[in-house]
Amino acid sequence: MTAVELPSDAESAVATPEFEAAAIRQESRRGFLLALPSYSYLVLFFAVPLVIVVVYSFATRNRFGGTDLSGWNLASYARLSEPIVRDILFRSLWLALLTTLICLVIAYPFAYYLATRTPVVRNLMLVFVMIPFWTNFLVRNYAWRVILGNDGPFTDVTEAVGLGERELLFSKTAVVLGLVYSFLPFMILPLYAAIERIDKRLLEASRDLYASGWQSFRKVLLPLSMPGVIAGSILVFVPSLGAYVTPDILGGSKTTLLGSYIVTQFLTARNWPFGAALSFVLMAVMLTTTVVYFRKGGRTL
Amino acid sequence: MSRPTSSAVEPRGWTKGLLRANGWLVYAFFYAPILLLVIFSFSDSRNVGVWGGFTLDWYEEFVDSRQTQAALWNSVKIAVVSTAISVVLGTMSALALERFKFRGKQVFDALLYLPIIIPDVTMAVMMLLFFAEFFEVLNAVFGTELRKGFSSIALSHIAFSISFVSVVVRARLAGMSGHLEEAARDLYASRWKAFRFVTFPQILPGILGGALLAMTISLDDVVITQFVTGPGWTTLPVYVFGLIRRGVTPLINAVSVVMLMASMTLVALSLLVERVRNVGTNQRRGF
Amino acid sequence: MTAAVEITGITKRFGDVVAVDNIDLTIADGEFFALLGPSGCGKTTTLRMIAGLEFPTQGSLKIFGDEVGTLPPNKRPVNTVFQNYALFPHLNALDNVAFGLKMQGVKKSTAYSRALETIDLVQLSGMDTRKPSELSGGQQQRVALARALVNQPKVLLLDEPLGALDLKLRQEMQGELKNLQQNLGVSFVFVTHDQEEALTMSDRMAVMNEGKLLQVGTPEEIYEHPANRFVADFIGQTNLLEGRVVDAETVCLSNGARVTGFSDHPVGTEVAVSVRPERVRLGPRGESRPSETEVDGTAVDGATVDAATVDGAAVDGATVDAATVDGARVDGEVESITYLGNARVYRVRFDWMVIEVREENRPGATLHEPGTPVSVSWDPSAVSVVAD
Amino acid sequence: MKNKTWLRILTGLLALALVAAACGDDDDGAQQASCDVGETDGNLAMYNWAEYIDEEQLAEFASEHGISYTLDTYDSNEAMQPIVSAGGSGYDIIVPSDYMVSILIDAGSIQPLNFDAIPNGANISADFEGIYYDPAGEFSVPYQWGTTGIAVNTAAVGTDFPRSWGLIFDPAISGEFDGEIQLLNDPRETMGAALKYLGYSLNTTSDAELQEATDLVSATASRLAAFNTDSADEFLTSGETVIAHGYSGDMFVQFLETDNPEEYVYFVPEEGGTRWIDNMAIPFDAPNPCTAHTFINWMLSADQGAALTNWNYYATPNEAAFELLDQELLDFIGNPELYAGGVESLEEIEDTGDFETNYADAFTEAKG
Repeated sequence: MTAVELPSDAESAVATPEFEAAAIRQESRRGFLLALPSYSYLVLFFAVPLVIVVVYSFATRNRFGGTDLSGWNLASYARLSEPIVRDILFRSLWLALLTTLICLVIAYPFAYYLATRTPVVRNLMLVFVMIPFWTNFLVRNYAWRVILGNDGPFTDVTEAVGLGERELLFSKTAVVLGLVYSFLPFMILPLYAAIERIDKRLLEASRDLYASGWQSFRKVLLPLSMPGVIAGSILVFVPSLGAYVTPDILGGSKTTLLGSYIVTQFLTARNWPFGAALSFVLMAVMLTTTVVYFRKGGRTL
Repeated sequence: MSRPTSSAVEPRGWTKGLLRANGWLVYAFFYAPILLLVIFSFSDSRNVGVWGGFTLDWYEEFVDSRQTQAALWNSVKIAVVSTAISVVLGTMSALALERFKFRGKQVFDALLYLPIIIPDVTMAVMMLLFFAEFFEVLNAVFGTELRKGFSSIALSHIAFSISFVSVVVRARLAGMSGHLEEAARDLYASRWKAFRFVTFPQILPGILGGALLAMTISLDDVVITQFVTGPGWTTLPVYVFGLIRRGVTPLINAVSVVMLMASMTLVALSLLVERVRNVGTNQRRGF
Repeated sequence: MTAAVEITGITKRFGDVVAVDNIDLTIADGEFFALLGPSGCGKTTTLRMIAGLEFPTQGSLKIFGDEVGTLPPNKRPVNTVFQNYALFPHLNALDNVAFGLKMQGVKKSTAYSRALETIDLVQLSGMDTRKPSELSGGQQQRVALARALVNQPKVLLLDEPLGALDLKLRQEMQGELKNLQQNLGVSFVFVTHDQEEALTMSDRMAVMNEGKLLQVGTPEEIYEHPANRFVADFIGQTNLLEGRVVDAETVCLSNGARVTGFSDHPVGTEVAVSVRPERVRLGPRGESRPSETEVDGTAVDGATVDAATVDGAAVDGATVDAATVDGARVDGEVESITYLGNARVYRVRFDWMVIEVREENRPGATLHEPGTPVSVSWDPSAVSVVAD
Repeated sequence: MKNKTWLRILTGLLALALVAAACGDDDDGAQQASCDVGETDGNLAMYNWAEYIDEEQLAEFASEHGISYTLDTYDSNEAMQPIVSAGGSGYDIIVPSDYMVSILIDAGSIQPLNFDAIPNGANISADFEGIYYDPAGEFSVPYQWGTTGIAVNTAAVGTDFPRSWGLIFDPAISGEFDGEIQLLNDPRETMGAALKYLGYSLNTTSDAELQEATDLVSATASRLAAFNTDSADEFLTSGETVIAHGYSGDMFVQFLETDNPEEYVYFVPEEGGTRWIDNMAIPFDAPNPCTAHTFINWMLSADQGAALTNWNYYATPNEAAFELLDQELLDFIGNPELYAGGVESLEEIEDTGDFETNYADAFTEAKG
C-alpha cells in the first residue's frame, strides 16, 4: 500500500496513474461502503441462519422429530429422486408456469393502459391496484372461498348464464385463480415500470416503418419491456411455486404442491433435514436460473 | 397545459376498447373479494359467507377486543419500522449495485436475491434457530436481557424487505441516465447534494413502490413472524391464522375494513398534500 | 496572458484501451475552440477530463494556471452543456437554471433573479415555469446553455450541443452561440463530430483520432494544410491520390503519373496527394486550358497527366510531362453529377480512380453530362502532400 | 479477495458457534421449580390454541394476583413445538396435545411440575392417570379433551345411516354424497380413521397396514370436496359438505351457532376414533415458573375448570367441575350416540418415532 493522495476537495495536483488508481479504489470503496450496511445485515441475519439450514439438510431426523446434528449424510438429497417428489415438482412447476402466464397476459395490457394515462390518473390507478392487498391475505382467500363456493356469487352467475350450477371451489382452477389474484400486482408493478420508461418515439418509429399495431408490439414494445416481463415473471413464479395457503384454502389440499410439501416436512412430518434439503435445492435452482439469465445479458429486475 | 394528445401510439379503435375493458375487468377482479368482505363485516352471523342481517356488532367487538387491537398495532408498528429501515438499506444497496463497481459485488447481488426466492417456511425455521441462539449469545456475552419479540420480528422482516426494496429501486435507477448525476456534479453539487436534489427525486417513485411492496409483505407475513415472535407480539396475520381453527369470524372482516379505511385515508391525504405542493402540471417524459 | 486551459501530456486509459494518448493542448482565454473527430476518438473523454467527470491517468491539466487534474467536478470553475442536455426532468426551467447557483450557496432570491436574467439572455423569457418535457428540443438546448452560463464559468464546455437539433435550428444556434461567446468573452470548448460546424464556428480547432491529437490550428490552416491523410480526409471533401515521394516537390502517383507537390517527407515515403474538389477544374478533353490557368500557371511547374494518346483507358499509356506544361491536367469521363443548388459535384472516372470536382453554379457554367469525356486540372498550390 | 475471505471465515465461525450451541441445548435438563402455593414470580405469558380460553378468565387471574398477562395463540402443535424447543420463547404456559407432550419431554423442552404447588391436581379425573405420553404425570396436567369423529347434516343424509367410518370410506354408502364429504388435512387423523375402519390400531407401525389405509384414502379422495382441518365445521353448516370429519368441540360450537342445531349429529364411529387430550405444561426455560404453577393450580379449581368448558365447549378432565357445567351444553353433548363403539374404542394418537415420516409420506401419496 503506497501512500497516495486520494482525490480530495482541497488538494489539487498533477494526475498520476497512482492517483487514478487511488481514485478508482476510492470509488470502489464508496460503492462497497454504500453496500456495507445491507451486506453485513444480510450476512448476519440471512446468510448465517441459512447456513444453519444447509447444515441441517445433511443431518438426520431423530425418532422424536428433532434433528441429530451428527452422522452427516446425503439421505435427504437422495430422497429427491423419489417418484412422489418428481410428481409434485412437475405439478407445481406446471401450475406456477400457468399462473405466471395468465398474470402476464392480464397484466401486460393493463400495465400498458396504465402507462398511457396521465401521471395523476396513473398514480391513482396504481394505488387502487395496491389497496386490496393491504387487507389480510387469509381474509382475501376466504372471500374467494365464499365467492366460488356452494351458492356463492359465482354459481349464481353460471346459473344465470345457463351453464347450470358450476362450482369451482376445491379444484385446480380455483387454485390458479387464487394464485393469480394473489400475485397479479407483482406482475403489474415491474411491467408498468418497464413500459413507462420506454420512449414512445420508438413506437412511433416502428409505425412509421410500416409495422402494424401488433407488429410494433411484437417487435418493439415487447422486446424493450423484456426486463419488466422477466422481473414480473420471477416475482410471480417464485411465490407461486412456494404457495401453500391458497392451495389449502381454495384447492381443498387435494393436490400437494411443492410449497405445501415443504411445509409438511417441517411442520407435520417434522423431518427438518428433508425439508431443508428440498428448500435448498429449490433455492439453488432458482438462483442458477436468475444468474444464468443475467449472465446472458439480461438487465436488472 | 395537458399532455400531448393523440399520437400514432395512442391506442385507438378496438384496441383502445379492449385495453379499457381489460382495465375494468382487472379492477373488478381485484375488488370483488374486497366488496364481499366489506359486506360480511356487517353480517350478523358468525360465519363469513352466511348473511345474517345487518349489524355493527363486529365493529363493536373490535373496539372491545384487546387482543385484536394489540395484534393490529403490533402489525402496524412492525410494518412501519421494518419498512423504514429496509427502504434506507435497500435504496443504498440498489445505488451501490447500479452505480458502483466493487469487490464482492456479485456475491452481494446473489445474496440479495436469496430472500426473494427462499420458501418462507424455510426462512421461518432458520430464523427461529438463529434467534434462539443469537439472543442467548448476546445475553451471555453482554449481560443483556434480549427476548424474542419486536426486535426479532422486525429484524427478520427487514432481512427480506431489503431485497424487495432494492429490486424495485434498481429497476428505477437502471432507467435513469447517469448523466443527470454528472450534470449535478458539474453544477457544483457535492455527491450528497447530487443525490439529494437529483437522484433522489428521480428514483422516489421506485422507493415508494418498494416501500409499498415491503409494507404489504410485512403486513401479510405469517409463518416467519410466528416463528420469531415472543410473548405479547402476536401480529394480525398470526392472530387470524390461529383463529382459523375456530372459524374466521366477520370480526376479521371488520378489522380488514378498518385497515382499508385507514390506508385509503392516508392515500387521500398524501394525494391532497401532493396536489397542494405541486400546483401546476406534473408532466414527465414517456407516455 | 495565461491560457484558459493548458493540457500537458494527458493520457486516459480505460483498462487496456487508451482513450486519450498523451496529448498537449492549450486553449487561450476568450477562444472558441472546437475538438473534432469521429466518434470514439477521445474528444469527449478529453472534455470530460477538463470538466472533472473523468480523472486523467496521467498528465497535467491547468485552468487559468491552476492545476485541477485531481479536483472533483464541483470544484472546477468550468461548466458543461451536456449532449442531450441532461436537464433535470423533475425541475422546471427556472429551477434547472438556478440549480448551480443554489448548490454554490447563493441566496435563493439572488439565484432566481440571476437565473431569470440568463433565461432572458438565451431568449426563453416566459418559459421559466415549464418542465423540460414541455419544451422543444431547441428550447431545451437553450435551458442547458443558460444552466451552465448562469454560473459564469471561466470555461464553458459543450458536448455536441447541437447534435439533436434539425438543420435549420442548428445553423441558427451556431450563429447564436458564436455571438454569445463573443459577447461574454469566455472560452468555449466545443466537442463535435461535424467538421462543418467546427470550421464555421471555431477560432481554433483540434482534430483527434484514436486518442491522438493530430492537428491543432485555425480552421483555415487545417483545411488548407492538413497535417496528415486522416485530417485531409476528415475535414471537408478531398481527393486523395495515392503515391510516393520522388523528390522534394514531386510525387509519383500509383499509376506512374508525376504531380508537383511540395513536402518535407523523405524520398520514398508513401503519401497521398490531396486536392480539394473545388480546386479542381474541369474541361473538355483535349481542349486547351482555360485562360485563368495560364495566368497563374506560368510561374509554377505543373503536371500533366496526358492519357489522351491512349484514349484515357490504359494505365501504362499515361505520360507525364511535368516540365513542359503549366498546371495539371488529367483526362477522364464524367460518371455522375450531384446537384447541390449552389454547386455541382462531378464524379470523374479515370481508369485508376475517381476524382470529385466541385463547380460553382455560376450563370453560363458548362454542364458536363455523364459520359462526357473530360479532363481535370488543378493549380499546384492547391495540392497538399500528406502521409499517414 | 480480502473482503471475501474475511466474510467467509466470519460466516463459517458464526455458523459453527450456532450449531454447536444448538447441539448443546438438550443437555440443559430443566429442574423442577421450587414454588409455594399461590406464589407468583412475574407476569404470565400463555401460548395457547386460538379461542381456547376466555380472556376474561386470564384477566381475572391476573388481577387476583396483581400481575399482568399476555396471550399468544398458535394453530398447530407442530408450529408451537419448534418455537418452544428452540428456547427463548418467553412463554410460561403452553397447551400441547397428548403426543406432543411426549415429544416435548423427549426433547427436554418442558420442565417437571412441582405438584406441591398444585394441590388442585387432586381434582383431575382418574381417567387421566398413567396415560401413555406422561405415565408418571410429572410434566403435564390435562387441560381439556375431546374426540375426533364424524359430523353429519341429517337434513341431507337423513337419520338412517350407519354409525361407521364406512359413511366416508365405503363407496356404496358415500357414493351418493360425491363431492360433499371432507376429511381432515392431517396425516395421523385421516390415516388413523382409515386404519380404524380397516380394524387396525391408529398407531400402527406396520407398513402393510399403512399401505392398505393409503389405498383406501386414495380411493376416497375423488369423492371428497376437500381435505381440510380448519373449516371442517363451517363447510358442514354452510352446505359445502354433508359429511364431515372433525373434532368434537369444534362441531358443537358450530352446531350451536346455527338456527337448527338439532339438524346436525356428531358421533364417534363404532370402529372407534381418536381421543385427544390437551395439556398444560411449562417450557423448560419459562421466565416465571412459579406464576405458571400458580396458574395451573388456579385453572384446576372447580370454578375455573367449569368456566373453561362453558366457554369453549370441550370436555373437562376436572371431576370437581362437572356439577358446575351448563345444563344446556350437557344435554347436547351428552348424546348417547356420541361414542357408537363405547369409550373403550377410543385411542390416543401416539408418537410413532421414526415411523412418523411414513404417515406423512403415505398421506401425501394418498392425496395424489
